Amino acid sequence: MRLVNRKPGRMAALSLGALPFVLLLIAYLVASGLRLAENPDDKLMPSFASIGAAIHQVAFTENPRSGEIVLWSDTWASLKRLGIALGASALIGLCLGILIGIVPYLRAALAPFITALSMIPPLAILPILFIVFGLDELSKVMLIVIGIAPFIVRDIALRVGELPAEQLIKAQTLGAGSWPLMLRVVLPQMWPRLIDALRLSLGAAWLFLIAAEAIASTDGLGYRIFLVRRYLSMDIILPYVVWITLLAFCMDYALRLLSRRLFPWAEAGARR
Amino acid sequence: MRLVNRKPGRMAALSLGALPFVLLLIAYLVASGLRLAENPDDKLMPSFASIGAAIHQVAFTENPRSGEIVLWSDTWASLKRLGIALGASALIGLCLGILIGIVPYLRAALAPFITALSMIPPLAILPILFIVFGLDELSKVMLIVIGIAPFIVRDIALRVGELPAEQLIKAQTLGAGSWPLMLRVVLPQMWPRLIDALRLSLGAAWLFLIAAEAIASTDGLGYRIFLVRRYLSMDIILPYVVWITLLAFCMDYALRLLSRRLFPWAEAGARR
Amino acid sequence: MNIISVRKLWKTYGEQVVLENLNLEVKEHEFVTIVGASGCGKTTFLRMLLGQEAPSRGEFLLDGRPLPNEPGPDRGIVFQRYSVFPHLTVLENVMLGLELDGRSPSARLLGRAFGSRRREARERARAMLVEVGLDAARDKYPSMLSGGMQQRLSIAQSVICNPRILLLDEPFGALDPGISSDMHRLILRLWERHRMTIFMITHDLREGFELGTRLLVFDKTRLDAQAPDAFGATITYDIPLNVKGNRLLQELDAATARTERFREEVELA
Amino acid sequence: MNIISVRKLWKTYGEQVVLENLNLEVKEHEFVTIVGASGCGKTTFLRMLLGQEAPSRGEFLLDGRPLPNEPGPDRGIVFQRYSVFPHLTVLENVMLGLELDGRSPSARLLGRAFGSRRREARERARAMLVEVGLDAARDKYPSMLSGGMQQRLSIAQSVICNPRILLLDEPFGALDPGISSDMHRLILRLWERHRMTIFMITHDLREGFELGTRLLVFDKTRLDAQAPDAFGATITYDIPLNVKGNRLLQELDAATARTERFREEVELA
Amino acid sequence: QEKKKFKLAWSIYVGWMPWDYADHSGIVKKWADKYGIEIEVVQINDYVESINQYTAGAFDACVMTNMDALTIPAAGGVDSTALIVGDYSNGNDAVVLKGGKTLKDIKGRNVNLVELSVSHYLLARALDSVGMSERDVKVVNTSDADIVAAFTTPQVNAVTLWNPQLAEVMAMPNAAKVFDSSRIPGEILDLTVANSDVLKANPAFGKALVGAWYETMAIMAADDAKGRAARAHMGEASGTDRAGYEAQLKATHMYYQPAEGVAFTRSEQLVQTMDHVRKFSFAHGLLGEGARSADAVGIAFPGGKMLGNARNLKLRFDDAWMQMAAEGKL
Ligand SMILES: Nc1ncnc2c1ncn2[C@@H]1O[C@H](COP(=O)(O)OP(=O)(O)OP(=O)(O)O)[C@@H](O)[C@H]1O
Ligand SMILES: Nc1ncnc2c1ncn2[C@@H]1O[C@H](COP(=O)(O)OP(=O)(O)OP(=O)(O)O)[C@@H](O)[C@H]1O
Ligand SMILES: [Mg+2]
Ligand SMILES: [Mg+2]
Repeated sequence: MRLVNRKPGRMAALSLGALPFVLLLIAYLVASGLRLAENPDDKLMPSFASIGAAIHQVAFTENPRSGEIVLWSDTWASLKRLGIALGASALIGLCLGILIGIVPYLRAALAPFITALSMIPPLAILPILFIVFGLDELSKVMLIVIGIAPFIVRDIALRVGELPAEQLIKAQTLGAGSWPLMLRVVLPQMWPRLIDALRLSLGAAWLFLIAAEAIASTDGLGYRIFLVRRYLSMDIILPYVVWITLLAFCMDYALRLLSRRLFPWAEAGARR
Repeated sequence: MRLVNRKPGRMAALSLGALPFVLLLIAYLVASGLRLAENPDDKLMPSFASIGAAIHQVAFTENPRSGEIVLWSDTWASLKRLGIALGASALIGLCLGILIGIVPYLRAALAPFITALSMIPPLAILPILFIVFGLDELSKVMLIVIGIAPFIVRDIALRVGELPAEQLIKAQTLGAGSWPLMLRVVLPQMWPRLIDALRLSLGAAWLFLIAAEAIASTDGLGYRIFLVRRYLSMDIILPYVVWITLLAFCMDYALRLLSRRLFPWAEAGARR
Repeated sequence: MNIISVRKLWKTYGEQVVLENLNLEVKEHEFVTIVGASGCGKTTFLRMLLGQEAPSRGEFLLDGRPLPNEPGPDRGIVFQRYSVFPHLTVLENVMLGLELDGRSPSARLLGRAFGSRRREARERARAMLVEVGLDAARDKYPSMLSGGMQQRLSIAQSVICNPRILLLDEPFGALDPGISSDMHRLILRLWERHRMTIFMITHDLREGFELGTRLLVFDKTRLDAQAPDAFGATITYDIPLNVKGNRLLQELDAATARTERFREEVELA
Repeated sequence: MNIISVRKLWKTYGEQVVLENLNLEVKEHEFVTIVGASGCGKTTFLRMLLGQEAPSRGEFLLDGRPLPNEPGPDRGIVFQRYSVFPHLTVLENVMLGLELDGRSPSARLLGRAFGSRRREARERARAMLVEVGLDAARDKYPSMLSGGMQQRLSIAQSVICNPRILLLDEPFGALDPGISSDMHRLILRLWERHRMTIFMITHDLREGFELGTRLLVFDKTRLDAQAPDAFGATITYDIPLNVKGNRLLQELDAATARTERFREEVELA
Repeated sequence: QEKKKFKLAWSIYVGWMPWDYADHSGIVKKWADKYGIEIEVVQINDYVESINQYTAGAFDACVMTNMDALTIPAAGGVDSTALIVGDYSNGNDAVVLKGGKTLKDIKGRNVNLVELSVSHYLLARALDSVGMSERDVKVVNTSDADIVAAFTTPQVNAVTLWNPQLAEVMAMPNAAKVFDSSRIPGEILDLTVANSDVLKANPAFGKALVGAWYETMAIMAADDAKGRAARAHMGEASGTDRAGYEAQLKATHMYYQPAEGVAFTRSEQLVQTMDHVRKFSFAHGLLGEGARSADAVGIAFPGGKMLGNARNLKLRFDDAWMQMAAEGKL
């Protein structure tokens, strides 16, 4: 049987999927072991024991000062920011993307600007962004939005452009004006695309969140990483990174499930 | 005529496209004027005169120390890094993306790992990256690759998954094994998708470039921006950001033209 | 007045001349069937009628005025490659045209109907689905339908709007004879009732002769073996047909009876 | 031995029974034509033969062994919705099968032919394009072709590989009678020369009777108006046909002559 | 113009942690209430960004070093007053070599440091002290967050950096400190700087800040339970613990008493230091593209002493506020 037709079973798929993670873990253990053998105080690749101790500290011990468990309060603060930013970006991306994708005049007016916007490295113009948006929660959310919304807009606009012309013509012969056309024909078909775009931009969203929190914040996962980074406390940074990755991974998975559940027609057409 | 059918002429499109930029410029001029009226030495939003002077300084005057013109040597250093990184990411993205998209066993083994990889904020694990890739050119290129390659891989894999099943089946009935199938049917159809993916990740690529050059570097556009940020020289940062945006915009445009020229079949099918 | 007037129409794609010097006058309530060799430009002609393509040269008039260069609800279409909306179920696909009906504010604002209008649209769509034999599949998505079912869905979707001009591009090509003659009856009934003008491309000569009031043959009059694209097709025959609606319905019934007889014969064999 | 054996085959999609209790034995070099109502499961049957779908129950044997559950070069297909490769020109689309021919190392490694093999593939593809009337369009991309041209391209692409079993799903539905009978001749010639086994779905009863050596009718034997999906279709008639290759070719020529006569008559009118 | 609400920005560094304690323990609020104003104390993690924001007008006061006060707000036209001289670096900044014994070994090496920061200044002073100049080394800009990790790579064998990164680097094998800020005492100052115009219109703001600061100093300096708790708080907020924080304090010469600050501000040494700093800054283009000489920006000291252009006085060392605290007039 050809490789492209051979499909692993459920269990095989799970264990195959776990394999690279296990390999990575082993690689880490070996490298860390070697480094620690040379210098027992090495902080760059701490042993699992010291990572475990650090995890115990941040994830299960109340901070005596605030009475909070650091990891959870950080997670909560970060997720709130991320959630708002993702929601806003999705909304902007969907609306502008559809408009740019389907209204030629808007495309002419906005596509070059959005393209340019998406190319501006937001971290280079931080001082101006902070002056415009202030230094509180809004600015953190805005940094993420500025970071990922242009991407989503452009992705959705591309996808709208890929809709077959026949569909749009057919809808017009059925009496659809521009607005109902967008609402009933384009928008519903863009939902699964939006979820794809969100999934693809999750990594960037976390990146911007962390950058924002590293610059001006007093809590959040990114803040904590920034705080302990100057001590090279990899025993805290590594579990935080793994935790962030895990959270993002779960969000990605949840979005995929959501897409499958809500838009069965989209799955039916394609192969995957 | 419906809005979706009304198409601006060439001139109208150009001037519409320029409009938001002009508006932005005006907004800047007004804000800058207001600030300068209050503090003539304000550095946050310098006047066009002082920006012009700074441009003259960096773009047309030889640096007395090194004998180089700063802007050009920075640009050259950055573009080299970016070019190598984009090339490598495209290659990785194309190969892995196709493999993951079409070989179920590889998908099971690698898709979760790549997803996880794409979620790791690379800036948080810099110390480990330093150990693996060192601190010289390689590490800067690798940071960009780590930043954008997982995105391209995932995007291409999604796109491969959208190929109609009939095509793959037809190719198999024509005698294609897995490998020729990828080579003759999947790969050629992914080229325009790859260009789209590259275009979408240009912004992120520049972002990572700038971040990489901020870490340990002696030249490059990102280096200069971070350096002069130390004394809030927006008169240099702003032209640099505009320059970066312009470069990225041109790369985007060139890629789009390239795609149109090389893959006429892709344009013919879709509407845009 | 003539509903459609075509004068000295040319259509070229790059070097290739597809249609050359086409002239045609069509009156309201005609049923024009079009036949011609594959690739000779029939679909292109329909696409121009729809406003999807612009003529390269010549005039294309609707009611004496230049054809609007965009599709509109006055001209319905069934495409050759059945195109339905993948994200709507069969029922929703058929209801779409009724919901989009431009007169109500909710249609203009949301592209949807509510309350009694929605119920009514639902009823009409269900009735139409029964007619095209898709009622059982009403909750399926198009990707789960067979080729012929998609084709019927596309027909139902277009005809339920009762456009003034109906364009059909090989609408019954993917249907078996039984269902095909059901469809003939449906189309003829709607044609009579709403006094539509119909253009139908077909490869089934018999169908062309039986259904239409007028048959157009598209063909090239000149050929250059060296440069096959140098000359385009035009209307080489324009044949008025005399069989009219009701009479034809009877004939169709007779044809169906013949099919039934065949069936019985086979059963005896 | 029988090339295809189907025993107690069932196919269901969720609740819906599409095919029930199908039994069939087909010998090598048979030309099986399949007719049946739209949506009754003909394409589904072909898809199972292809290995694209797995039977829900029952056996599907090829040469007495279970059918491989993946498509292979022994079974060629022309899909109902013509599927050609959008990124290849017409000529490249037809050459593809020859270039992929698994015996040469360059085909295995690169999926391409070089030098004389390439020239030969080119020649054969051009010859095939002439036969299906697409030589003039050989450098076009599929999106620039008319529906019938895409259909012919799809046929050319599949038959040039001379598969042992050829599956045709309404291959001539989008073609005008003239080109259609050219295609009939082409298929019959290949069928004779390469002793293929052919399964062809058609809605044109005449075509089914004239081309095949055996005609299968798919139909539901039981019906429940309350639950239209509860029962599936099966083979209700299996009719051996006696007209054979050469004789049929003559008949087809006669039919073409009739069409020509019609043309002349019309011209006189 | 007069106003009631003020904002102070601070970033995490040993000499500025008292602001966090002052904020959390309510000392700031107490002093603000006393003068009938409101002071918002905002932590900004990115040090440069905090100064940039202050310079751009988002804050009324900010913590920074003497060099950054000159090169960012002052050079940016924001007339700034150094209210509080909190401490000077007394070993908190250092040049560290890998595999080298003396500063001379640095010749020809790449030195990783935060370019144009006090580290850069320290390196210049260090090279000066052994008759070398910046031409003898190659400076590689490296962000402070990454410098420890950078030192772990084989490519990096010379760094200039500050605490707590310094301590982390020193803990690594074969790291040798070859020069530190205790060799140039009183040159790297940690200040609390406020906008002069705001201060002039609202003296209450300055008074409240200085009052809160020295109350905190008193608590912090004490070796009692409260003092320990305060230091523990500061350590924790800076990502370490009390021990770690106290280790950093050891290399910091704190002016716990306002009088010490006053004395230092009035000293001739400050003038000399600022002269060094402005020359260094000018040589590196930090005074702006328009600056024609080190005199471009004027710096004022107590007692009418002055450096540079008197018509462009933008940085003022003012002992009056600390003096009030010393005299208990707040
Ligand atoms: N993926 C699917 N999911 C659910 N039902 C399906 C799916 N594919 C096909 N069906 C159903 O199976 C039945 C048979 O479909 P099939 O395509 O085999 O019909 P057919 O005989 O080829 O019809 P036609 O002549 O119209 O092409 C149809 O009722 C269809 O709705
Ligand atoms: N976008 C295009 N670019 C170039 N040529 C095109 C394009 N669309 C159509 N053509 C050419 O125009 C000619 C007429 O096409 P058309 O689709 O009108 O044929 P048709 O009469 O409908 O044929 P069929 O009966 O096969 O559907 C064909 O030769 C085709 O190659
Ligand atoms: Mg056509
Ligand atoms: Mg079918």
